[in-house]
Amino acid sequence: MIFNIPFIAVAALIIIGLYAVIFRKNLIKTVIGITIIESGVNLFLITLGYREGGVPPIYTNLPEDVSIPRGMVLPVPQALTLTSIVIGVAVLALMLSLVIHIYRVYGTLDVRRIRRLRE
Amino acid sequence: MSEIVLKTIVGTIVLALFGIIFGLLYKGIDRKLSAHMQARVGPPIRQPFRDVMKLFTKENVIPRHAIPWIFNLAPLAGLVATISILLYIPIGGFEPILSGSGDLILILYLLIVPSLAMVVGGFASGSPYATVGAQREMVTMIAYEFPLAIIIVSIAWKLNQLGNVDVFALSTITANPVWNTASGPLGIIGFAILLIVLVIVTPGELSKIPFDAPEAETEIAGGLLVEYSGRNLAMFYLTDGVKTVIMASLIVVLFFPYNLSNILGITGVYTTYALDLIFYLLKVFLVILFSVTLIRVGVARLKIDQIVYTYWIPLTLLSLVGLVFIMWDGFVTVP
Amino acid sequence: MFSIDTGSGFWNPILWVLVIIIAFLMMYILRSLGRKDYRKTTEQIKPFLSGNPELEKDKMHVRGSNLYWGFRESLKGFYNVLLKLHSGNTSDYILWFVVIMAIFFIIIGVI
Amino acid sequence: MTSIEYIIDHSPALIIAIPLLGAFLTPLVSRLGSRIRNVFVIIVAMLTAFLVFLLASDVFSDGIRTYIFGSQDLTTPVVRILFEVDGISIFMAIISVLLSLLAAIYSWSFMKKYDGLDKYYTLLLLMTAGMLGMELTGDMFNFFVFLEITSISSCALIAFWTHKGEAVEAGFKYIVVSAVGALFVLFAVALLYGQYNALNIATLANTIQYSFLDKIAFVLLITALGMKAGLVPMHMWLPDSYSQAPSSVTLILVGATQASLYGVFRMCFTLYGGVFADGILSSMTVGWFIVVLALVTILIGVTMAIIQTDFKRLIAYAAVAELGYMFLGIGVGLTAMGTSYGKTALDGGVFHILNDALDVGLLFLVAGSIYYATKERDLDRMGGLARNMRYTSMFFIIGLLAVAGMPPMNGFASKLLIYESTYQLSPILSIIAILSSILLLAVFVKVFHSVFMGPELPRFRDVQEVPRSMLLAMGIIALIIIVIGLIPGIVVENIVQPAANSLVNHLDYISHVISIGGV
Repeated sequence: MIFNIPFIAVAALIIIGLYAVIFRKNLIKTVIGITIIESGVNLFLITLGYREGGVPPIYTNLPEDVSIPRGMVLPVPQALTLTSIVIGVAVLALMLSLVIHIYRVYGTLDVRRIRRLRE
Repeated sequence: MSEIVLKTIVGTIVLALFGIIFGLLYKGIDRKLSAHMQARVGPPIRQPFRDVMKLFTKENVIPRHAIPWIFNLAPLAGLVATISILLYIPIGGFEPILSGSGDLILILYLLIVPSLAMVVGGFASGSPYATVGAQREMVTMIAYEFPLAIIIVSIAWKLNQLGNVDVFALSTITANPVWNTASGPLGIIGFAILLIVLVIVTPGELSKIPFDAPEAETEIAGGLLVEYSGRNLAMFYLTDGVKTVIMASLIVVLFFPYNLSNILGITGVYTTYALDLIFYLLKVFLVILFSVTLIRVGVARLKIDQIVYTYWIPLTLLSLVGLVFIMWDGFVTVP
Repeated sequence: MFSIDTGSGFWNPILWVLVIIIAFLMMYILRSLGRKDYRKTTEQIKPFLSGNPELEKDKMHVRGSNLYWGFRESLKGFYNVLLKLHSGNTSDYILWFVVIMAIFFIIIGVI
Repeated sequence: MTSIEYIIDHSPALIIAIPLLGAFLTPLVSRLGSRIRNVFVIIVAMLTAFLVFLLASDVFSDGIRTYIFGSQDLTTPVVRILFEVDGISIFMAIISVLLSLLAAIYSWSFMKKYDGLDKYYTLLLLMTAGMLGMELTGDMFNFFVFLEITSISSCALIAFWTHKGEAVEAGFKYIVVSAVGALFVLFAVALLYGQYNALNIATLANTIQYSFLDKIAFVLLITALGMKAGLVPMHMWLPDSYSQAPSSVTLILVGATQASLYGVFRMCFTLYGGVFADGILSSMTVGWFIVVLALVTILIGVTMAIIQTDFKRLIAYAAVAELGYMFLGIGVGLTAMGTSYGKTALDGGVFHILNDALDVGLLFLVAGSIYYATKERDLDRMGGLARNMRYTSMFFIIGLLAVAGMPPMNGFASKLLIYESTYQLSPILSIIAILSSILLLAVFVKVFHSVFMGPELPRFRDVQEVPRSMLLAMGIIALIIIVIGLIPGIVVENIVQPAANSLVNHLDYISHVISIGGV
């Protein structure tokens, strides 16, 4: 059970994020929602990378009894998470800058009023 | 390769003349008959030929707001596209010249071109009347295309279900008359429904009463043809005649592809071809009589939204019922 | 080689273009038998308006949104629903995404 | 090894590297002057296009080609990225690179009056690199990365005219939609990685079990990529962003949307191809689901298009309808897997990708030209432009006929393949497809009237024909449209069928990786 907690957290984060995107009216909250979804996905990735009793993939301070590379944890999920975080930051920055521009032109952040484009 | 090219060239010339002459002839007969039905004397049968001759001697006015190159090109393009359909349609006992290079879907699309040419020509004349007429023509086109597509696809589906290949090719359809493909009364009823719908689609395709809202002389003064005169109008006039022949031939091909020579068991090349051609012309005449003349005389013009309604709701539902019958028929018998 | 064959039909554009060229030439010759000229200075080049006075040019042009009135009129109910669905609200876009995802998952999960 | 073979060997890497490098060199080059920068961007795009064509000729003659980034020893676990180029990848890459090149040419005059162009061109090339990456990569996570690169750069380009509120709004909607979509793709990738310890598409396809988690991953992938490809009812971002982006950007956006569509193809036919082929998951279920959505896409696309008054928004809805035809091709291909008509439908769907990119692209460029000449996008305020803009109106007529699938344009050939195969699954599919095609014709005839016809309006008396670079871009597309329309048999045989075959024969994709020692 205890090992499932991260996965429950992942599901909870994604659902909270989706809730914020769908039901919150403020654009900033929409952005926050997307960031929460992203955290959920990142948490999922990093959880997958956890191996019980694994050894970090650093060759220089390897314990004596560990054979190479069998006992090592494959660093792929960590690498994926890092990449994903970097991309996430870029998306976040872009979204926030667009929100600033929207506020300048529309004078509001209410998602119900930012719909000149419809039909 | 060079043989088919030569055949195509000769065929185009012969069929263009055939289409124009018989188109005008049938137009004359149609006018005479409808006049008699309305207790008038009516013009002589050769009147359409005289009309064309007269139009050629009239001034070819290009109105001020028109866009000349489109205004002049549209009638020509429509007529040319219409003539090209004739090469894909079997006439009498003759195999179509381009039988292996085009099918029913192509004909369906090529039939749009003359209407499209009229629409574009109407828009290009820059007159409000013509614009109103042109957009009505376009709406009518959308409207009748729905039942028409159902009819064509149903027939192809049925033939495919029976294991034929090239089911959209007219040669396959004439080789397997639809009435023979039905395996029970359900199929026969289904095809009969489709035939009725196709007969009602025909006046829409030809912009004849009751679906002539695009031209409506009494309200928009001839609609999309209002600014046309002289030889440009003559082109449209010829297009109309050729298109009538084509639509009638299509009904003949889809539903009555029988040849008299097979039934009577006549041999001999020339007599067969002559007999089949005469029988074909008779069939075309009968189809025109029912789908153009009788409907035209019998009913009044519909409003444009009524046209859309007529085609999209009752007729589409009717043809869907026909399709369902045909499919049912197929599922019952195919083990 | 130039034609495509779908197994249910075929289409050869080259021969069709040949037909079009020949028919075009024929009809062009036929057309050129007709009278070419017209008097450009008289009133006959004015658009026909049943004798009504000609309006200024902006008003003579039928606007794009006025076209296809008959079509829209006969499908009014359909369009009212459709336009309501296109709300332009960002949240709705994501809502549709979640809805389709749920439907798809149910379909795959059940069947 | 001759030098040309050497280039072909490394071309999968170069195709990504050249636009990527070009993108970040552009700000430097633009210091030398705007003309030099424009030439530089066009040269970069042409070089990429050249490499893509070189690779295409190789792939179409010799089959799948792989390129390994990282450890060349394939027996060690995943510390590499594999590019795997097969028929459909290179087919899509041809389309993308063609659109980018044309957009670069078109931008020369179209964007001349605006500033910030060094950033504009950087993003343009970045987007090209992203699209090509999505199409060439054989790695799931890499696919996600390129998806995000494409989304970010296209979002920035959609909102390029930040002084317009609508453009920023469209950009924001686009980034929300694509961020959420991409995150779900990443989630699906993580689900797959967690189970099979692999990221390579071929490896995954070889070992996939179709467990419960695989089901979730499949749903996430198809829905997220379907949204990015504009599947109704998740299409609403598409008219917003297509209509607000500068026209040259819209042209590439068509390519970006189709790159997502390629993702749907790849997931359905390669990654889960074995699952369908073994009958673990009935391809009928998924196929019918896609078919139904495709029909809805076609119908809603055209019916919405017919009532629009904004020129570009109208084309965008028409593009939605066109996407429906492609989905119809995939759906029928999936439902009727293994039958000859299923294959024909798939051929038609794949062929239509090419045709749609050209037809809709041409119409968007025409809309851009009209905007350039008149600063107008509202159909109700235009009229009579065929007098002053004769070439543009001619290109519009070609685009109109092509998009409505009138013979002898290219659209007719691909739609014919779709009509004459889908009816065997259910007649109603062909009927709707034929009907919608006529509706598309009506849509563009309306545009034709309200933009080009009618009396000469006084305020457009001085309108000039657009500059040569824009005419050149439109002319090239129009020429390709006509050529493909006249020789559809050759195109289908040599380009489309290899692409569709590579989708159907998913085992080739897997076995090629095995044959070079992977998995």
